[in-house]
Amino acid sequence: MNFARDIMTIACVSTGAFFFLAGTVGLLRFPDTLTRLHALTKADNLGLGFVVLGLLPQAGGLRDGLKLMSIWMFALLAGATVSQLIARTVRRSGAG
Amino acid sequence: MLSPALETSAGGFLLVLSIVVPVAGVLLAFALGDRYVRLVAFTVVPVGSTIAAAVLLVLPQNDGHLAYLLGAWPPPLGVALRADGSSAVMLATTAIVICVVAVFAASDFRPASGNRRAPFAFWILLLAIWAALNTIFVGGDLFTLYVALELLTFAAVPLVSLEGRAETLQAALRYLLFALLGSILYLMGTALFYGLYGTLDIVLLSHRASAEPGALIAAALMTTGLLAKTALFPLHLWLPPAHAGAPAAASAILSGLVVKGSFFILLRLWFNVRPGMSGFAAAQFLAALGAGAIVVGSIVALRQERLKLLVAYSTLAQIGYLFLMFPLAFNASGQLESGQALAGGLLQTVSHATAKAAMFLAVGSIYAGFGHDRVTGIRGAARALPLSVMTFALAGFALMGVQPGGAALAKELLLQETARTGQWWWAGVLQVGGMFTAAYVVLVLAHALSPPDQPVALVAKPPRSSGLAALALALCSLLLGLLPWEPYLPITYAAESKLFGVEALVKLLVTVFGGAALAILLSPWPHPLAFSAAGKTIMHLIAPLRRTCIGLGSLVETGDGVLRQWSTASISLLLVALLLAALMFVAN
Amino acid sequence: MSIATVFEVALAAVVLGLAIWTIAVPETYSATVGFVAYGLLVALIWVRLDAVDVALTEAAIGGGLGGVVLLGAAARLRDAEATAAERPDRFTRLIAAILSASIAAALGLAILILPDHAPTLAPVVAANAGATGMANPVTNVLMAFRGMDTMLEKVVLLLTVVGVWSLASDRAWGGRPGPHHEADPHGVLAFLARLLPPAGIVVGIYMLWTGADHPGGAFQGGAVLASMWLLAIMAGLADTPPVSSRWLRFILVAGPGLFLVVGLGGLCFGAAFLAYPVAFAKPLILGIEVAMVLTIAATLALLLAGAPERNA
Amino acid sequence: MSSVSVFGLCAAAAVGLGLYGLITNPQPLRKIVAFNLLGSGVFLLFGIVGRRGAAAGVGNDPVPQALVITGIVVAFSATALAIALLLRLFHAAGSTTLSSRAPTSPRSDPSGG
Repeated sequence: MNFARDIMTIACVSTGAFFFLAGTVGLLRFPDTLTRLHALTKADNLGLGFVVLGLLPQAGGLRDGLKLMSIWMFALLAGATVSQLIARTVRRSGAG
Repeated sequence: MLSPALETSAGGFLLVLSIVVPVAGVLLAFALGDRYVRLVAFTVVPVGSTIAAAVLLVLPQNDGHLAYLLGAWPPPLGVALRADGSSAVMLATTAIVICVVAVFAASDFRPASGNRRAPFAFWILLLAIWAALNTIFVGGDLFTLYVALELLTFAAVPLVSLEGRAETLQAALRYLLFALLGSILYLMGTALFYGLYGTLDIVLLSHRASAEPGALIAAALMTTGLLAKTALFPLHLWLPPAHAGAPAAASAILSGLVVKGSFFILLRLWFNVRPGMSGFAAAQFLAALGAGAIVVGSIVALRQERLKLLVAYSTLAQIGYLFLMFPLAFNASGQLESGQALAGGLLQTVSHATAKAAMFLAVGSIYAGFGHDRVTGIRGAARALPLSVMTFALAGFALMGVQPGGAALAKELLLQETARTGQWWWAGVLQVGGMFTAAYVVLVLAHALSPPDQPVALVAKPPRSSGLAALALALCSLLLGLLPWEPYLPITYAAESKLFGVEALVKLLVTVFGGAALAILLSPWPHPLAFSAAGKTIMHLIAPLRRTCIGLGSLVETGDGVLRQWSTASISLLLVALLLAALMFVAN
Repeated sequence: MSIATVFEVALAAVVLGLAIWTIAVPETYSATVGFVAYGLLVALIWVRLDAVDVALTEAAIGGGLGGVVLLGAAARLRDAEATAAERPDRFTRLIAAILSASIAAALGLAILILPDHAPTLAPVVAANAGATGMANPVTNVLMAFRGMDTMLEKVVLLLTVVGVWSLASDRAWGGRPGPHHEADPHGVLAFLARLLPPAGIVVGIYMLWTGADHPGGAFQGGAVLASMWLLAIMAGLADTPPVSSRWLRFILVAGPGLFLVVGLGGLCFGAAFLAYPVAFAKPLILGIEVAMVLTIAATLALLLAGAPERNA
Repeated sequence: MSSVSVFGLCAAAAVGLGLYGLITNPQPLRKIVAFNLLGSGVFLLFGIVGRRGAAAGVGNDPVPQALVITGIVVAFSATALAIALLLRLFHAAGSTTLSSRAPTSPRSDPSGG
């Protein structure tokens, strides 16, 4: 049972790490703000989601699990808002 | 010496009150709002002064020690407050200066409609400085002292920029940044001390500390940080603009008291934490920097056109004077001894605190009266503002070592120590320092006493209460030598008895005439003496010499300008730290 | 080398890389961004050092709010960058580099040669935890054993507010600090500012409450509350209160004030100044912390807002 | 190498970098950033000292931790005050230079500001 949990953790966290890596590469390599933003939010949402998912089996109890989930939710919320704001600024200033 | 006992002594609660009362004043003044700040301050000042007086009274009954364990937790877990004779003396000095400055500032910082910002800030900051200084004087833990030091800085910096002009803002920012650099160095040493000995309590550290490499590095870093905050030459880039830019009452506090806070911690570090490990060479180095401060500070002071800057540079020189006692305090076994040299240094500190505060207040009144403070433009001041000029004169006499001033007694003590330890060269520096002080006092008085070309029209008449308060402070400084110091500082009667007599009078005359000669030779301004016929002849005779001296002076001033650039000053700071560490390593 | 060591070396390397970037990058704005990232990674180092309380504080105040202050200033000072270009010459920089490196080397040496038997107060702190009834040793040190430092540091915060306010022009005195934020009331920021604060306030209070026994406490909770308030201000949903406001002044002194009153209670009726009677230690300390969390939140937010600029 | 040594050297290096930045960066804002870097290095020193003192089931001596928390708050206050001064200076003078020209010249406006 423990073994299965650990396998799931390793798989999910690795997937999450891959998305972070991809997002970071995108952030550094993509040509303009909007596409960079796209790469970044993908990494945040999916990468962090997988990391949290992977950590859930290791959580001590329901409370810790809920805390982990809420961290993801807050990161999603903040990430979505900030990228909205950045995108709007970009569109207004016409820097595209 | 600090009390070795790790328990609360009777009357120890006074130490708590000495901190808590001004802190409560800060909180109350802030909460009650702009209209009541001055009222709160004037309630707190007498209470706080009573506490300082009570400490003075109680201390001798407790063998000269007071201690208080905060929260009843003994160190190293808890924090102790401790007072010895030097703490009591500094507490009292601070209370006196704060009282006088409060009276002086009562009219300048009256909360009135349309002008509430400056009074609000001034009175709260004044009380905060008091709280911070008292904490420094009675704090028994190196980290508590750090917090107090930061409290002091954060209270002092806004005072500099109270008038909001661009140059004072710049001065305040430089002051803040350099002071932060200093406190970070201090904090580094604190971390190392804790890592080595598991405590920051001063008494416990003095038992545990030994001269191992880590402790030496820590001590060098802490010393340097404190030197930066005390503005010892060449780490003085922030002092002249900051002290000259603040309003008069604030300058008096900054120059008289604030720089003494970090100096006092330095004394604690050298004399209480680690009396055996500083090493003679490092002490000589400190005193050498002090000598540099005396020469450079005085020469540049003589070249200032603005009185406030002149007094600020004189502070720089006087800070140097305070450091001359370090090499004199070593006993035969190479330990720093809390003896007569330390007493002399503390007396010097007290004397400078009172005299310099009075001087800044007097200059502030002259500024307010004339609408400017150019040395060359204050002819006739003696008749127009007799009280202020008299204050300046008395404070100046006290500083240059006229009997029975505190500085005179301090100088006598230090001279005895130079004889005892055979370090004649510091005796020379002590004498020259007195002469330089005499020089800028004589210079200002010569201008103020000479008759004006046209009748003086005062811009404003400073209130009489302000003038009297400043005068009282100057008088206080001039009478310090008569006070009974024995219960607090190790001072022998032999020194006091030497204060009066033909020998002392001769010394004084030499100082004054030497000072006058220096003033004529080094001050570039047209000398008042030059307007009489005899004076003209003399000036004509010495013209080539004077030109050389003035050229030399301008060279020193240029050098000072270079040293006061940010990068030069901060490089000097690191250099001082490394040199101190190296000297301490060599000694051990 | 164990995998943990590899991770630690990598973390230290990234932190140092960011530190170098922060110092060396030409644009000030990039430097401040670098510093914020640096602060977050330093918080990770604190976790590795098993100092979670500090990690939270560093992330919330050191890198977080401190970063916000620096970023805000960098944005406002973009035009000023050119005016202050008096870069020291190469020789000066070389000397500065040598001296800084020497100090760093001395410090590194001092750390490496610390005694093998490290002195510690951890057992003493643990042994005396019963006196306060709280299990978080850091909170015990902050609130009980070294309560004086904590109280004085609150006064430092208050003085900073006085200092920042004293920089106002005489005309703006009594007015509201900081610029006025106009935001689209139906925009996404306003949406977030409505959605997040309720949850954020719960988190802040939770951090305060859990600080009694677990990592957390008044500073960390206060920083979260402050950021919630700032979010509402930036979204235009709230405004900074005028500095003459009575209740604002009251909140700003509440924390140190209550600390002082409880301390004096100990002086008059108890064992000593800042000594808590064992029976009431926990409720008293929690009471002080509740007052402190409000004070800290208000202070931090006002320090970010700056000097009074506008009439109320 | 133990984690204490790794992070200890990291802290010392941060101190060195902070000092260098504080000395050589001309803009005051950069000096403030460098000061923060320097401060975090010094705080890490405390953390390392505390980590070495792990005992009694506590992974890091709580006393240095408490000192650091106090220190971080003080450093933040310092940053806030310095930034406020800097912004006001920029507002009043139009530049943020710290070079010392002004103080020694006689004041042209005796009434002050």
